[in-house]
Amino acid sequence: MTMETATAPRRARPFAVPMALVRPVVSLGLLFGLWEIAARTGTISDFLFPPPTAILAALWVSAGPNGDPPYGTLLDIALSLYRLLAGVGLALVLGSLIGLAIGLTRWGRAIFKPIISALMPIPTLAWTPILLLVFGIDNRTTITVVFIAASFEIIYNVVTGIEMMTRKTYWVAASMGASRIQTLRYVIIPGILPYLITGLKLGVGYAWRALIAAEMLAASSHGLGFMIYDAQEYMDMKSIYGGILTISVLGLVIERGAVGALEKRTIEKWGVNVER
Amino acid sequence: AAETLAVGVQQVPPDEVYIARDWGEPYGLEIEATQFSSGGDMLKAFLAGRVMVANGGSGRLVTLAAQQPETFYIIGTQQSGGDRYSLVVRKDSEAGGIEDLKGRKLGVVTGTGTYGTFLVYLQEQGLSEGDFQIVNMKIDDLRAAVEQQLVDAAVMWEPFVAIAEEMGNVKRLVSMKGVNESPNFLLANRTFTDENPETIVKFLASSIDAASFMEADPAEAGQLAADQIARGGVSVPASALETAFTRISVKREVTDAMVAELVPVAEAMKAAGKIAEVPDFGSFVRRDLYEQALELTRSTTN
Amino acid sequence: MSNVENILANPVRETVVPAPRPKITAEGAGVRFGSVTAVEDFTTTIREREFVSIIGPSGCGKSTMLYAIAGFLKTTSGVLKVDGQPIVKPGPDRGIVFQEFVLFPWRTVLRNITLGPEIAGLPRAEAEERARKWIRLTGLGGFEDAYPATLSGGMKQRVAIARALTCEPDILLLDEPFGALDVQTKNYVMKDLQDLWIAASKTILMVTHSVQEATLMADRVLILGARPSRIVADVKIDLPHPRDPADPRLGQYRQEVTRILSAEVDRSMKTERSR
Amino acid sequence: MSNVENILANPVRETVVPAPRPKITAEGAGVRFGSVTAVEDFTTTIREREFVSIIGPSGCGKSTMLYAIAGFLKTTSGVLKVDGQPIVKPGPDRGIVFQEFVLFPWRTVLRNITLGPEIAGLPRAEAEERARKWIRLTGLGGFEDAYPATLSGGMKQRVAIARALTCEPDILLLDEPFGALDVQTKNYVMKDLQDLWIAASKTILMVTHSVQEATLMADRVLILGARPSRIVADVKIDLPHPRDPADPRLGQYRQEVTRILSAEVDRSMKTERSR
Amino acid sequence: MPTGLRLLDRAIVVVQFLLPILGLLILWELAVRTGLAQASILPAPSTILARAVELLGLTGDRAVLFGHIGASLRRALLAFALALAVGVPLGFLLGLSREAQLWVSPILSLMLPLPAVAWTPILLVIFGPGDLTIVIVCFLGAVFPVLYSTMQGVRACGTQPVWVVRSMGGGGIDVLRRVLIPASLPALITGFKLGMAHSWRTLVAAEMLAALTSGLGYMIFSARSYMDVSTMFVGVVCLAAIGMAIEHVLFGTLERATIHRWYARDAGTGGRQ
Ligand SMILES: Nc1ncnc2c1ncn2[C@@H]1O[C@H](COP(=O)(O)OP(=O)(O)OP(=O)(O)O)[C@@H](O)[C@H]1O
Ligand SMILES: Nc1ncnc2c1ncn2[C@@H]1O[C@H](COP(=O)(O)OP(=O)(O)OP(=O)(O)O)[C@@H](O)[C@H]1O
Ligand SMILES: [Mg+2]
Ligand SMILES: [Mg+2]
Repeated sequence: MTMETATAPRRARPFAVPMALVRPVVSLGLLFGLWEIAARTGTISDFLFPPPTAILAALWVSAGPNGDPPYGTLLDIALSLYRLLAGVGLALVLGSLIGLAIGLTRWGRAIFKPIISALMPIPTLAWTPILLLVFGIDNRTTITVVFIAASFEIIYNVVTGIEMMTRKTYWVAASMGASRIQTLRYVIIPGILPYLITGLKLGVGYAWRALIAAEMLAASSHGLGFMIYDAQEYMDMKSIYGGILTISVLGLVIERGAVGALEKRTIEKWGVNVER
Repeated sequence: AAETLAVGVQQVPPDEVYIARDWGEPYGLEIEATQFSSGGDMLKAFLAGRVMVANGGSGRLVTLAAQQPETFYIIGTQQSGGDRYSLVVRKDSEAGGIEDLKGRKLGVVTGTGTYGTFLVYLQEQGLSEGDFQIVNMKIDDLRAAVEQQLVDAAVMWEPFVAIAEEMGNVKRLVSMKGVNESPNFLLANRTFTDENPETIVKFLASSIDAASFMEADPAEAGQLAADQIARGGVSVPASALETAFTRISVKREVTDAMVAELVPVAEAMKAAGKIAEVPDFGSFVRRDLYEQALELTRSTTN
Repeated sequence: MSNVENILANPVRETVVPAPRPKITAEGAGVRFGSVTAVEDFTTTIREREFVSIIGPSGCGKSTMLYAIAGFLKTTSGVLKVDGQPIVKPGPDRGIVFQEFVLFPWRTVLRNITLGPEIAGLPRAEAEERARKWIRLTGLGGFEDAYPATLSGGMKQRVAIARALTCEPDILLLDEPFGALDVQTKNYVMKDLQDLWIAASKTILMVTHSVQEATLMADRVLILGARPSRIVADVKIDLPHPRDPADPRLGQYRQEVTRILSAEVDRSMKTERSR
Repeated sequence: MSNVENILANPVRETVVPAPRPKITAEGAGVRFGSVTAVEDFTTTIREREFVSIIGPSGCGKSTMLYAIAGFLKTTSGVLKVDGQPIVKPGPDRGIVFQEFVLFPWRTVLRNITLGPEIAGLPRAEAEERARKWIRLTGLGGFEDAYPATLSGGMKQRVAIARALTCEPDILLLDEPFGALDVQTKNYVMKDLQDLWIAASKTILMVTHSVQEATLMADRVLILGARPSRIVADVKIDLPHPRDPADPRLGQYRQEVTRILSAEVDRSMKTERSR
Repeated sequence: MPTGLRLLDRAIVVVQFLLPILGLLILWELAVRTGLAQASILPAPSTILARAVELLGLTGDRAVLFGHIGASLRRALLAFALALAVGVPLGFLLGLSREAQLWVSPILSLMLPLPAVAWTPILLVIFGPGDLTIVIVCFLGAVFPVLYSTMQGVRACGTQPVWVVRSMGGGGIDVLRRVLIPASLPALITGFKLGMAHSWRTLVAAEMLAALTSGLGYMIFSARSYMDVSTMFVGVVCLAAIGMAIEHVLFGTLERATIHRWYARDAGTGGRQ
């Protein structure tokens, strides 16, 4: 275990910016490099695990004007992103509200806690027929599946965040005459933010998984899940991995980019989370 | 000592019948069947050498033949026949034929052999995809979609058609009978087959026995399959499976017409840039093994 | 310009003062936590513009009582009223400085202090204007943009004081507000507080451990007994403000309060320590 | 029976004391946090069995210096040694009472106090035995099984004191250890601490805001200047122990220290408050 | 209090807890009865219950449901245990060492959004179709909440508690055992709850992959393949009920024994003392 005992005051490292790039490039480069070599030398089946360069080449073609349909992959990405962001956005709002209700109110706890914990173990597969019944064939079905998947992580983390806050922090706001909304805005939301961000990271991750499953199961054409599903019908491993790689990279970009930026601007600046 | 063979099967009625009884016993062959829920996973396990026998439809087979020609032989068919594909509508639908559905919503599962056959059928009728609003769905949801009038009709395969009919809310409007054969081929691991041809022959023989049984007595086959499925706790009407068996062709023999059907699929994939060349499918077919197996069944049952 | 500043700018001391009405009334108020009785029977009346100090052994229920008056905790027995109305919830009429400061780690010093005005709906500029006055008076200048995680104990306490004062509540509830300050800084802040109190006619209830502080600042000193607490003495410090710490009469009051308090602590500690 | 108890039981005061060796040596020690210099140039020598008090304006870097000696923070300039060895990490030879107590909310009062012996590998029974002594002396009896969340401020502080004392470290680092205690409780605990120090020959370094405390207990009082801090005065209190608070000589020392300190605070506050 | 009364109290709490679910079930039943939802797509709870009773072997001749539940429970719990064994230590490492976190987290971020299909070729090649593959797919579902929550818990623990142990001469193990683990327990328990739920719900996807004709996931998928809607819902309801029971019996007990006691938590208003 690495642990600095005497924490020297943190100074800006002269190489901070390059290192931030070097690390992911090295660690990911190592991963993909090994894969490339293993596939090229035949250590692993290059049909089941096409080398990354071949995957990228196939992706390049299918995302370009010569794809089938032209620019098809781009369309898939756009549609998937739309569904994902809509679902996650919904989960962020509704999930936080439900989490707040559970954490802050007796009735919320009594009503939502059992229902949420009963719904959580239900797999995506089981939702689609019900959603089909409710929404029909529509983007709404997919978006709802994504919403459901992302909600649980957010709800549970919001509840933990609230439970970890000291009650006196609400008291301060209350003694200043803060309304419920003000207490929420000035105290609770910033207070639970570290947990909310963890929930959001996980939520986005599971939202991707659910989205892929939903695009494979429910009525949809286009979208990365559909692309993977379609490729499976032809055992087109390059396209399957192309889709998966795209998901991975988009997931990474959202987690690092959007959520990471939020993290930097808030909890890291506040010094709430200890950097060791 | 009995030989053993790892076989991949799917959750389809012919395979249920195959695993319901020990068909390998007369040949001293022990079958280790693993049931997969998707053909894709079965083929991955097949390529990984985890199962020696698997089956695959046209799309996957073309890719395999083009990119992994050294890995397999075609030793027979698992199921075939256009009659197992139907266009279904709600029971109260007034549509009398495919023309009445022009411009309406059709639920299909794109990419499947079923859809390919349907496209050929449309062509024969002088129609095309563009005449309908095509909605891609998962097979399990199609029935519900038709019932809920989310779509006006759906293209489904057996046993879904028969079960849905049995459930009472949908009816069969058109059968794709005679449009083509759209076979699912039985594939065997090439290295294994080269080293153990007799084992594969024995397997094929057991498979032929099972097929004969299904053809001779669809009612009993339906019952057997239903019982097999019920072991997992799932209940399905035997009568529906019986109907399915009358529509599915389980003949094991690979005909030239079947092999020829792969060519247009391959040409389309070549045009889409998915494969480089149209493979010579004939070179994969091991009719000799089938002949030997047929011989073996005759000598054993007699 | 805020109300307080207005008055501070034109200090008119001891003008025509109407007979002060009761501000806080406690009748047999008690608070229990499960099986632990923190406050048993708290009965007193605190009038408008009074500066009352509460002193008592550690753990006797002083903070608890303050929380009950602030409206954070419900009394489990007796009655507690502010302005004749039973206390049901916290309100901006009662400001509090917590013993543990309770700053918001996600807000800078400045924004911690502007919180009250922000909640009251004041424009940002005005809120900052008000806050800056107290930042200056508490000697926090230069740390406006620091986050609480980087402050020293005493600095945190000063932020907490400045935060409560910026709200200008009718009643100020102070829970050992100078515990972490050095003598001299304390003197400065104490003086400002007293000026404010006299000028703006606030009612102040201050928990403290320092007999010196209590006698110097308060009109009355309530001495609580060991847990479960009740008031064992209510000492009126009958000296005009501002007081001189060297005043011998103050020294007498100090001795009086210390004597009562020590007897109380001795009683409880002796039994404990001899076990 | 522990070492301390042994000695406490047979108090042999002022026996043949060899010339005390330097225990803590600081030469130009400084700590910077980014752009904020908390401690600038700290130079002093604290000898074995010395009781040194540090006093200084709020935010001047007292806690920071204590953390550096404890080994939690690295000095960014100068040298800091214990027993002639540069300080590289914390160790059981230096015990600390934090200004913010830092109790473990997941441990009861008793188990918070037994933490040190537990880490040292003492059997549970013996650890509890040792702890109970300090629980009794700090007047926490009856709260052994309470969790910190249910304690009052002063009780938490007493747990923190008891926890550090139970470890019986060579050097005790105390950061305003009595800030949240009432006078009388403080007197009791202070007396026990002093007895311990005299009996067990501990070196004690205590940060405090109370000139009274500092002069009453310490051999030397280090007065720090406003941030960035350096030692502005090193006052040797040349009176034998135990001291009488009423001793006029002590009063003189008090005045002396207060004068220097106030001048320091005034200097920094004046500039700030006049802005 | 006499045991009988205590049991009664407990029962009342449980009933109160289940009340909202009961409400939901009644709404559902009504929706089906009034024809708002079609029974052939969403069967009524009463139908599902009847089918469940049949599958439990209470009235019918086959008691397959117990077998499925047993098989699935074994796999899910194994996967969860694996997720703990990997997620907790790794979470501590990444929470403690910023450097390690910076190196490893890009890979984690890449892996987190991956659906099961991404892993199947690898798993089928390495482990073949079987129990191990199923367990690993479930593990991949469960490990991330455990890992991320552990990291969050460790980071939320301040430095000063660590200093306390260090100044008593405690080493890394002491810090871990006496500070980091208890301090991060609230976050850890959240991770456990989410992780277990994921392990449990991933079963369907996992047992679909290579079912050895056992498990709730297998049953659900098989029922879906043959349009046996009520059996499918029996499976889904079993997942929900057992998942909920695990959360409240296993983790609820842990929570009550630890963090609820430590922090004098007031249920309903949130926050701790
Ligand atoms: N949430 C709680 N649960 C149980 N007991 C509590 C709780 N809060 C406080 N107590 C108990 O109530 C008593 C009074 O606590 P309180 O904080 O009011 O004391 P205090 O007078 O402020 O002491 P100090 O001067 O040490 O701050 C203490 O014995 C404490 O243990
Ligand atoms: N982590 C940190 N980052 C930046 N600045 C810090 C940090 N910790 C302390 N400081 C600064 O260092 C200075 C000294 O802090 P320290 O806590 O040592 O003061 P102190 O003398 O103990 O004051 P007090 O008597 O108020 O407790 C303060 O100005 C504070 O703002
Ligand atoms: Mg208190
Ligand atoms: Mg300090």
